[in-house]
Amino acid sequence: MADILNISDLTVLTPERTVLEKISMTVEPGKIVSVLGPNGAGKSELVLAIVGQMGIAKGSVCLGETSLVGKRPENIRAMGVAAVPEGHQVLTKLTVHDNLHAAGSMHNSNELATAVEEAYVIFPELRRLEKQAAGMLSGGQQQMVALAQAIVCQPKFLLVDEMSLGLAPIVIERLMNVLVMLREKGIGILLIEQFTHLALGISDYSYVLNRGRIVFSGYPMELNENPEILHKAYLTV
Amino acid sequence: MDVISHFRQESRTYAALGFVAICVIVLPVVIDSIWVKVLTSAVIFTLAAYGISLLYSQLGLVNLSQVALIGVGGWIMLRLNYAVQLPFELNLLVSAVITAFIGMILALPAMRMKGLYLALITLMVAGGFQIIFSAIQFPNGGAGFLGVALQSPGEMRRPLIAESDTAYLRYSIIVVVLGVMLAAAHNRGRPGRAWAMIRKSEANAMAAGVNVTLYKLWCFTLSGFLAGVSGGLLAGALKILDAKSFPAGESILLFALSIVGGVGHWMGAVIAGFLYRVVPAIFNNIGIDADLSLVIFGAALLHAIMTAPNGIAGQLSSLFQSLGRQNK
Amino acid sequence: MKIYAIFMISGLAVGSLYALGGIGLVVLRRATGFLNFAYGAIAAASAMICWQFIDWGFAGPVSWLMSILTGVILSVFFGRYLAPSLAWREPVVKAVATLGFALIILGLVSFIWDDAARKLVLPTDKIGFRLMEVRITVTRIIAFGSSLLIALGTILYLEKTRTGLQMRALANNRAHSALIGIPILKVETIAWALSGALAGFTGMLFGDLVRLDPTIITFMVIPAIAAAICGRLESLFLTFIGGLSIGVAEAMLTLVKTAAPFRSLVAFVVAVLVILWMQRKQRLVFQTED
Amino acid sequence: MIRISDLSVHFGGVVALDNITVDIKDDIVGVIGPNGAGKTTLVNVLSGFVLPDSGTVDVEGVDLLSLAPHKRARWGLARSFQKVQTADNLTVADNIWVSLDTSASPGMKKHAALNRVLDYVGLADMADVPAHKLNPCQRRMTELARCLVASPRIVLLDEPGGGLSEMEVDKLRQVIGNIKTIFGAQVLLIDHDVELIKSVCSKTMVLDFGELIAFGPTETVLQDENVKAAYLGTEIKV
Amino acid sequence: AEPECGANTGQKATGDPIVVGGINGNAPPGDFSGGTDAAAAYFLCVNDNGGINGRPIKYIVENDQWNPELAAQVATKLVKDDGVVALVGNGSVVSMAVNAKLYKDEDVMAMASACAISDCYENSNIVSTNQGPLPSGIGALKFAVEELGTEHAACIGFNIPNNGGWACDWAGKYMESVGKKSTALLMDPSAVDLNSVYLQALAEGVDTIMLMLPAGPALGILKVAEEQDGGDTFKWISPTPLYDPTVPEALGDYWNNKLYVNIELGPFNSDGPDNQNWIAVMDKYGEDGDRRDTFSQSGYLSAKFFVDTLLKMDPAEINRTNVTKAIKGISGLTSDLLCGPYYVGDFDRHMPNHAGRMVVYADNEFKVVRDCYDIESSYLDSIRQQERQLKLIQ
Ligand SMILES: Nc1ncnc2c1ncn2[C@@H]1O[C@H](COP(=O)(O)OP(=O)(O)OP(=O)(O)O)[C@@H](O)[C@H]1O
Ligand SMILES: Nc1ncnc2c1ncn2[C@@H]1O[C@H](COP(=O)(O)OP(=O)(O)OP(=O)(O)O)[C@@H](O)[C@H]1O
Ligand SMILES: [Mg+2]
Ligand SMILES: [Mg+2]
Repeated sequence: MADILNISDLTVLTPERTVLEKISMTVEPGKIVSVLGPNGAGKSELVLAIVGQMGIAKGSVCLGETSLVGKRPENIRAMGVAAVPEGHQVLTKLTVHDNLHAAGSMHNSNELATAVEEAYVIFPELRRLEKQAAGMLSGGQQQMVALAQAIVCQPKFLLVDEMSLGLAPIVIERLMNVLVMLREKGIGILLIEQFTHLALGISDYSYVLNRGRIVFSGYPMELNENPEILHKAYLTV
Repeated sequence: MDVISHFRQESRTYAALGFVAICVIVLPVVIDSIWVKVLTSAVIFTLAAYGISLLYSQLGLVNLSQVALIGVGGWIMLRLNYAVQLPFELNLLVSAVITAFIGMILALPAMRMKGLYLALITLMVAGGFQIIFSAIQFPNGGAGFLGVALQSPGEMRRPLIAESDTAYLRYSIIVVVLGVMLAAAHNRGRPGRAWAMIRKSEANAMAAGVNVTLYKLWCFTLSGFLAGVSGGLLAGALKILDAKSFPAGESILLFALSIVGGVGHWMGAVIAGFLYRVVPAIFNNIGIDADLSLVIFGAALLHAIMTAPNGIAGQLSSLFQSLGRQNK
Repeated sequence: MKIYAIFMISGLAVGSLYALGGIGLVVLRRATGFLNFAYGAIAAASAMICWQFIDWGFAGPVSWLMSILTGVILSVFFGRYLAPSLAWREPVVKAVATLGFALIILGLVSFIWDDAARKLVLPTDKIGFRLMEVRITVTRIIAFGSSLLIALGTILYLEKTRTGLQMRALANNRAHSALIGIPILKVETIAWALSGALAGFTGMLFGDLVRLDPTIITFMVIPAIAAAICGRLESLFLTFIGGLSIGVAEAMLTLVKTAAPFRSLVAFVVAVLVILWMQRKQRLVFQTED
Repeated sequence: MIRISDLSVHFGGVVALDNITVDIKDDIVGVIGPNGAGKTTLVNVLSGFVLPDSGTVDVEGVDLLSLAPHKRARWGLARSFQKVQTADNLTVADNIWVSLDTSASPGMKKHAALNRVLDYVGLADMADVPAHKLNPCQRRMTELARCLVASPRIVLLDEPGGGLSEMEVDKLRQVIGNIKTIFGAQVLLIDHDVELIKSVCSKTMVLDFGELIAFGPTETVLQDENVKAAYLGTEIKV
Repeated sequence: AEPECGANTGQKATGDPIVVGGINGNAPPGDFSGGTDAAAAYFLCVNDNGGINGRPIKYIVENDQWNPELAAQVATKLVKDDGVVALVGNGSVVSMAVNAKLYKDEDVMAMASACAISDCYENSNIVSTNQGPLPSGIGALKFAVEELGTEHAACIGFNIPNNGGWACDWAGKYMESVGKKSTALLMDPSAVDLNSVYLQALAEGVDTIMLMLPAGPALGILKVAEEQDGGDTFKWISPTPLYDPTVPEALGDYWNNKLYVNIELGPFNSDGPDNQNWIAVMDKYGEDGDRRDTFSQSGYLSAKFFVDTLLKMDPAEINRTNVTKAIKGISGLTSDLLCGPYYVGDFDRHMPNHAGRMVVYADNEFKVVRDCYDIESSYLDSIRQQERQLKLIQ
């Protein structure tokens, strides 16, 4: 029985405002959980908070029994919780090759080699750009590198923010398949997606966030059946 | 970053006016003559600091050669003083314009640079001037183009209306205020907008039709002009300038203090000037060992940079804000 | 002929020191994004410590160790306790912050060691040989050789090892490096220690070969930066070359009577030229980096 | 009418644009293609940020490539960027004013133009809000407004829909759809949201590895097998 | 021995204090605080011995840190805010240039002790007890020409117009007057690389090197020379600054009988009454850390002459105007620390001390190789004029 990623009563504050309020959700291994919601809902903050890049005011984030609150990002990563942040973030001055290797600090060199190889299998076009500086890549290519970096560290849980942002449909489709494949491997996935139908298409469970609060949680078909839940959430921004 | 936005417009103007009034009318009469001298320097460096702050807050460009440019302004001022019998104001203007021009020339290579590289170019320039100054020295009434005499110096004239130290302090304050207003006027209008756009992204600015090179040069030139004015005023204040007074290190220090003071707001520059000249004088006055005061100074600098991202001016203004909120 | 050789050798010595300084700066900058203005001050402190221990009659090696240790301690202290709170600021603000640290060190050093007449003598000064009637001390050989070796060593370290890769990643984007699991504190501490050790070593040689004067050693950071610029703050090899050529050119210019007073300009002129050459085909900045 | 002929761009080994030749007459033309196909590069060439290795671009008899980027903007070529770029410390109005400062035609009533465009993108009540307070969608709209305010001749939009929720994309659709009628500008629209392209673009060009693999009426292009293979994939439900 | 100060009554002075000021320059590249330190010690001693007919001296010392701006500020403070009756023991490289005019305008005298620049010797209201680089340098050259057979000397000095520039310029004129050659090598005070300064001299092909520098940089060059084994390649001479208790340790045996220094005041170990009293005063009233260098002797002497002058005045009448008058009245004072008489007089320039001694470094100490001798330089013409006027010479 593998660990569960458990978030309860999570509250995140910025000097100006409350970004997240009393968020509770669980991500089980081998499941895809989608988080929907309008811009500024707090989805990205949720991810950043979980992986320790944003201060947590109240609440807890636990991987099985162990709490992640207050742990350093690299440790959380090493424990198997990997995030792909919003907006094509890569190490711009480093080559694609170095980007992937840099992402594997937790591995010894053999593990690293295999892990990087896996990533290349999933994104063959990156192999072609191995020697390119990541900063010179196109928006979408950078997004692939970002995902590849997460895959390199062979996580137990994968948090993907705005996965399809700037990607060609064909790539999106493949990435969806990648996620499904990872799910098969027993990886728990938290997926943030603006193309709601895509997200609902593959997720096992969904949360809808608005203004930092959970306004809905339930099975995707519920949302498919009565879309007005979503519409309400999106309209009341 | 920009402290301005914190302040409500009119309250700011009142604050400014009151501040200036106090400085011009009250201060010079109530303080000892040593503090008159100290304040004069502080006021003068305030203008130069405002030049730094302008470049940094508007364009995110770093100028680590401002003190060197002050030296240039001072050099030209002294040179003119001994060479021609023109009124102080005219010499001051000429020095400022030439310095601005030099500032522009120096900026030319840096046009496509950003951040640290630009900073370092300017630092190298500052280092260069340090060498040049100590090689050619400052004019002291001697013969020849360099005008350096191997004996006691001649007489540096002050404005007829400001012969005495107190009068000269008042005079400097007024000139500095004018200088700051000139720069502030830029921020409000078209250049201000263009600069902000360039700062965010040069490509974006170009896409919006902004002539990036022109506006960057413009900002450098303006900042250089302010440095030139400070240099001229400084020459008038001290009457003798010394090559050792304008090393590269000082340029870095003045920039650091501008950050500590808070960029983008006249108050930040005032604080910078105060920290740069008044604080050390206070230390010296209460008899703290020169070396130790350096330690204190460095520690304070470090602390301020670490704890006050918007500088002291930023902290003050947010303080005012919260007070304002309580009133309502 | 002889005279040129002498100038050459003297220039090489000073040049090696600039190079060493530049390398220390570049290593730190590449790993932490800090351009350390306090580098010279740290070197100064180390040099004085070295003198102090020799003066107390400790054995040479002890004193040298102490001076390098001083460099490491000071550098790591800043890196571990002060730098983190600056990590998210623009590189330039980081840089000027180190100036504060420089002032603190310089103040303390010149307070502890008032400027009485001193000189730092290493045993290697006494040993030497003659080349074209010019006496070359072992210290000079050490200065030159070590800067060469250190340059090469560090290059290999950064290019080939994983710590090296992590350092480059860190320098590129700290936040993202943290996110992808690079142990920031560990890597940065290593970098600070490394550059601190270099600072200590440089300071010791500088105090011996050039001048044992805290203020002067403190501000040698500026020509060292010039050397670093020759390497675009990236390439250690070019930094090494830059440092040497600056040193030699500076010394050679002494022979040109009219240029002699201006010879120290060389460092800055070279640096500016290099930057100009660098940017000649640089692309537009699409979004504010830093 | 934009006439592009033999346009090629290389970046080291990478061929970003490969002998593109195309005439663009329609009001709103879509540009799609897989990641790294060269779409942004095309926009960069048109707006002057990338110098092509060869080829010419001719708009109404003007040789576009001969003008400096900011001159092109003044001439009437506006563009937005894949990463939204508003000046954070300026208000919405001031962000838009920059275009008026530089590119307003002599007789133009600037304040009127400003208000018109603010209404058009639905930011009328946010004119004095500093940009750093805006959410991604409002930033997009500000950027669009900046592009449109000086009534340009050509507008190039690089993935304006990126990161917007479906509701927001609907709004965007309105805005882009009416540009020609209100501001009289010809639009070149890059996006990966095929829905958006479908609904606003009469014609669409498809790039792949820098090659123009298809150009024509949007529907037909989207049915094209090469395009499906290269870009759309086996039709995920969009 | 017990120090002897002022009236030497052994009574503490209690009357209302006489305010006296002093400015030193203590920061890199040099520490010029010896003069004020000694003066301070002497004044303390005076206050313990009846003061100025019962009135103690309140001595306020400021440090200009080699910074002209600061120099102007502290001088203004002393002269305008603190209202000192005179300045005593001043030692600085920048202060005098900046403040000469202030002293004149405010009619206050500065009895300086550690001067190094022209302004210190070319103004009506400044008189210094030490010689400064010009006479001391020429003194060293004179010895070198007469005893060491110097034909061509390099004058290595700071490129500060009224310091190195001035002194090396007149040194050159002297060499010319005795038909020898000289070359001025002026270096940037913050110059990093002393090697090339030494190498410059080498390139010039001189036979003698005069180090017209503070001790620190001078030692730097000597170290370079030692490394290149240049101790015998050149004859090495220097004005006073290298005559400093801390120098021998730094020099080492290599320099035995190779380095000749001109000294402006007495040898530190002389048993002349003033030298012994200086030591006694410093031992009893000096603070540890006070330097016991030439400047210190000079400061002691300035303070002593100042006090002796005030003692002759009516304590009630002691104010700036009278004190200035009294100081300008000084003439023909003597001391075993000086080779000639000390005088001020009402002139537009002052240089009472221009005759010195020569010492050589050997075995960790300096030995006198030539006792008191004066120099010949057209610079002194107006000074000799003064001395004739005051009947100090025929
Ligand atoms: N550091 C911060 N300080 C203050 N406010 C912030 C900060 N970071 C984010 N916010 C605000 O918090 C809200 C949530 O931001 P977030 O990026 O999570 O939105 P989102 O749900 O991810 O939507 P999208 O990512 O699609 O824009 C937004 O309004 C954002 O402006
Ligand atoms: N400045 C540059 N230097 C080097 N290569 C570049 C540069 N800009 C783009 N490229 C390369 O050119 C190709 C086309 O890039 P471009 O940004 O035009 O793709 P795109 O069609 O916009 O892709 P996306 O839809 O992901 O934005 C890519 O392979 C990219 O790596
Ligand atoms: Mg988000
Ligand atoms: Mg693109």
